[in-house]
Amino acid sequence: MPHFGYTISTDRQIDYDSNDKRVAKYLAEHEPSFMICISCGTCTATCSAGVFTTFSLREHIGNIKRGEIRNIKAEAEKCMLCGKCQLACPRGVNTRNVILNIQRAFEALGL
Amino acid sequence: MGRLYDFLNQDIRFGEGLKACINCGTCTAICPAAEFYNYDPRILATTLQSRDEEQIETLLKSDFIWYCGECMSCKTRCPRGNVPGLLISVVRSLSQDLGYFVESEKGRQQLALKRTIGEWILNTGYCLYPKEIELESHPEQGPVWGWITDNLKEVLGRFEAHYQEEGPGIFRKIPQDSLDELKRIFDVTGGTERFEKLEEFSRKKAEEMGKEFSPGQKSEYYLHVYNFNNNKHGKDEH
Amino acid sequence: MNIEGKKIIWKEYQKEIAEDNFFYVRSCVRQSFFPGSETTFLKIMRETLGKNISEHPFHTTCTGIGYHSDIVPFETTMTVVARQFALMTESGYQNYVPSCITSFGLYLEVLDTWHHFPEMEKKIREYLKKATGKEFEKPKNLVHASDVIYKFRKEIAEKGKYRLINRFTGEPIRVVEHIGCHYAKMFPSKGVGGAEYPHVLAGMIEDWGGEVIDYPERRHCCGFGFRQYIVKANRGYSIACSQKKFESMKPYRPEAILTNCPGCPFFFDRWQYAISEMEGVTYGEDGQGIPVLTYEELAGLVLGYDPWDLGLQTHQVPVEPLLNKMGILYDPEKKYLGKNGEYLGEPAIAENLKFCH
Amino acid sequence: MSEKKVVVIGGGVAGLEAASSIAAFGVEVALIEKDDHLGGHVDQWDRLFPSRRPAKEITGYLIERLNEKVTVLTGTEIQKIERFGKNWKLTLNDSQTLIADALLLATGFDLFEARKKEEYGYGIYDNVITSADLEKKFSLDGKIRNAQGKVPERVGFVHCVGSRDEKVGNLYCSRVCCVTAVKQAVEVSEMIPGCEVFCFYMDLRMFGLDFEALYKESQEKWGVHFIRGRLSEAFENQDGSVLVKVEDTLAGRPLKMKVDLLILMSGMVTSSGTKKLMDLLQLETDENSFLQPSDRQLQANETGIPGLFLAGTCTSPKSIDETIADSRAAALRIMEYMNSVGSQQSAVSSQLLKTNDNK
Repeated sequence: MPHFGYTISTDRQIDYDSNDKRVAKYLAEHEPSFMICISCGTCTATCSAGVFTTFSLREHIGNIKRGEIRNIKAEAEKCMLCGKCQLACPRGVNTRNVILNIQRAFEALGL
Repeated sequence: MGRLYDFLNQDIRFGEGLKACINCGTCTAICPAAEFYNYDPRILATTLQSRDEEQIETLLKSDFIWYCGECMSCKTRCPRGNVPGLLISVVRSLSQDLGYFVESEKGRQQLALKRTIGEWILNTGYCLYPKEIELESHPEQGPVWGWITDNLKEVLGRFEAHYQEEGPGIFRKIPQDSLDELKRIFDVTGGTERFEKLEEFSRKKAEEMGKEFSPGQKSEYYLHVYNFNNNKHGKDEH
Repeated sequence: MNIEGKKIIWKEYQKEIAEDNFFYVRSCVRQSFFPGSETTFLKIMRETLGKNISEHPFHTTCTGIGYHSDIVPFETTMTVVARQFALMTESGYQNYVPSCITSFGLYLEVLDTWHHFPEMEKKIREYLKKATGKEFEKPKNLVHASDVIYKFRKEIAEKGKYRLINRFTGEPIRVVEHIGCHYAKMFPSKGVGGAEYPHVLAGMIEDWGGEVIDYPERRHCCGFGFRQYIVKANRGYSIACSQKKFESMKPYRPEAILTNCPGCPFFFDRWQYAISEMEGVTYGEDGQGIPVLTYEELAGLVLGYDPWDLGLQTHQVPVEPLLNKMGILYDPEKKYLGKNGEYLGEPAIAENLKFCH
Repeated sequence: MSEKKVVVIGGGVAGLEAASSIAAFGVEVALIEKDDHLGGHVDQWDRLFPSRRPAKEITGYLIERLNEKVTVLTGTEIQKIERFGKNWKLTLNDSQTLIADALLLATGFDLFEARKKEEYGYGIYDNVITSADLEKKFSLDGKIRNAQGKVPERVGFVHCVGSRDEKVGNLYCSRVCCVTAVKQAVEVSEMIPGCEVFCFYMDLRMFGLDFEALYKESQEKWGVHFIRGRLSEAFENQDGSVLVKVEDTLAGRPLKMKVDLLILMSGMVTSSGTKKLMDLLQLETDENSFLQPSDRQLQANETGIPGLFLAGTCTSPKSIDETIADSRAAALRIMEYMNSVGSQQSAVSSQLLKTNDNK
């Protein structure tokens, strides 16, 4: 076989059909306010951890809903559970409990 | 209003390509480059629309602007009549004029394009020439291509080609007068200047990178820009 | 899928295609990789359809690949295009027919630019005059060569010897079509059938007896992307795009791929080989590839031309399975002969892409 | 006063409300409708946002309110409109003529022809339908099946089809589609337990008082998903399901998914009836092809032509409550107009409206 000097690129599309939506399902059951997020970004704007790290609750909630959970477990650990986001959220999402349940979901699902 | 934005705006294609972007993502959803590269034509439009000099300068020096394949699928679909594919052409032109292209891996490849397509245009009158497409640099061409190039005149001859001969037909020799006309067109319209800039900025960059630089397709710098991929352009790397 | 819905759209996107007297312009990629196609086009035009079509020995590239690789400035490209128009004008023609889709799209873009910015047209006229002393008229009719074959597809069918019918089963042969991106994506009204459901190739397949297969990634680019193929470091992108299309069309079991763009048939042909080498995956029947044809090659087959005069031996993916199904008689002994009938030896057979006579 | 006549053209919500409001002043009204039934688009709808009350409650109420002063002419088209002194003379399709002191255009909207968004494949792909098609399924038996007879497991709603889109020449927002999509998403979720429902939107325009609450309910109670991105294209899979491509703009990545049914939220465009009257009366349109009132804030029902008034969605997309308010305002303006010209009636204005007794 000849050596081609390059490899076939991998698709970076979100493939919703084949993604793992179990964490999203777990969260919808255990902290239903997870579902009422409107992705406004208020949480991320006020986030203490986000100032120093890549943590963005808005992004992570969206990614979990799409089944893009590759980095989520490590990301959730960056949250300091200070609760500022919960005060700021216009929809009253129980953000602290969302984070705690992300961690529990990964444990419960053995991911 | 900032300097880079003004430069971009001088290109008549800029106004054609950017009316007002609403960040709907239609372009990105259909973009072949966005599927495989960390590329997003929506972000391109929105960055240019910001008129933020710092952001635009970063953009002009980035790999980001070199991912697009100019298929123009975005033009068909944008609900605001924007054309990110056309904007790419404008920002690439400016990046080359200012020498920013050498600051990114994908940008540095412009030298390879100039040394292949660009020189073939002026030397042969065509963008491609079969004897230049070697199996070593094009392994995907496969054994049949090897057979063709080994027997080029005989194979092409079957199709009424006038390979390197006068008169009409496939791969005829284009008269020197015509090639001279092409060269003069390049001279008066900025084509030659573009080529010179690509060479000059690349030479400086090669020096900076400590890579040997000489004409043709064999120098260390040329082979580097033609072959090197840091594999940080797509899904698994970011 | 409701074909009637497509027919409504096809009716809305018809364009004027000249009847006769064409000025023909060659393609850099096609003459390199499908040299028989352009020859066949001229032969069909002159011998089968009795048309007057002229080729000027002084014409050159339009610089399209250079322009879309962004090494050639727009004004340079426009002036080279203007020179091509000048050759047409000098020859007394008005109907301009490029062989290349990138050129076709570029000519449309240049004319559109001049339409919106008349001062730019004036500037380009001055540049051309200064560089070459030439002047030009804009084409009265600008169409792609596949448009011309589309226009005369029924005549070709009438004069044809073969049809896209499987002679073993009597069933229509299943063909997927792939349209070059720059054919209609930039200017949908300039493509037969528009940008979303182009009819230019589908119409040929239908009228020549085959069945058009539509599949989810039909509209996706082949992945050429100019710099994305030309520079070796980028080819992983280029091949991935074609692979996406192969994977999408595979369940529909296509028996041929028909194209009208220079790059696309080349990539579909070569990437099938490269994927078979890299991953051991093939997309045709029984480990074979899917034969990839240009519209001239298919027209030539329908008209009963010798497959080796059409250049089908220059394909990496063997086309014999299709020839056999269509019942086309061919001499395998003549496949690898040179122009004077001398035997040129045979290329090595690809390891994973099954070959069949 | 009682000899004054008004002709209202259009028997949808706007025309019905205006006719009854004018008739309540004791003025004779002829209500002309080209179709053979009253109620317009709303009468074809199953339930209305945000309360999900039956649409027939609205049209039924409005029709009931028409009193004996209103003569209803359904199945009637207008051939010609002429000035007749200060009045209007209308020639109808059965050659009869009407004389009116004032004319109100309430010619409504047409739904955007979804097939014009070619990349979504309406009319080509079996499982791509419009919001109006879905509403008909609701009205029929409430059993939602796709073209293959399958109960959908995943349904997508595409917002802004034919709205906010220069490609189809419509620059404006059609106002009602966002909340209609959310309403229909809730209904689908209710009818098909376990069905995943997605809304693909650019901006969610939940402007009405209770709309945000409905949006929240759709997320909280029904788990409806919202993806911020305009659908780029749809394609039919071998099994008839629809592959959609969109950018999840909040994630900054392209996304693809399969849906069993794709619903296109067709927006509002100027109706063919309005266009016909534009021709007959040589009226001006705005850049969006809607009828142009004298002033969109201060004279939203006036045209600058004495005795010619506008109401409802012929001037811009409107919800039902906005349409009703607009029609009442138009009725008031018409009454003011007729009072102001009351003392100097032309000879013909006292002629009775000629009506067809059989109708």
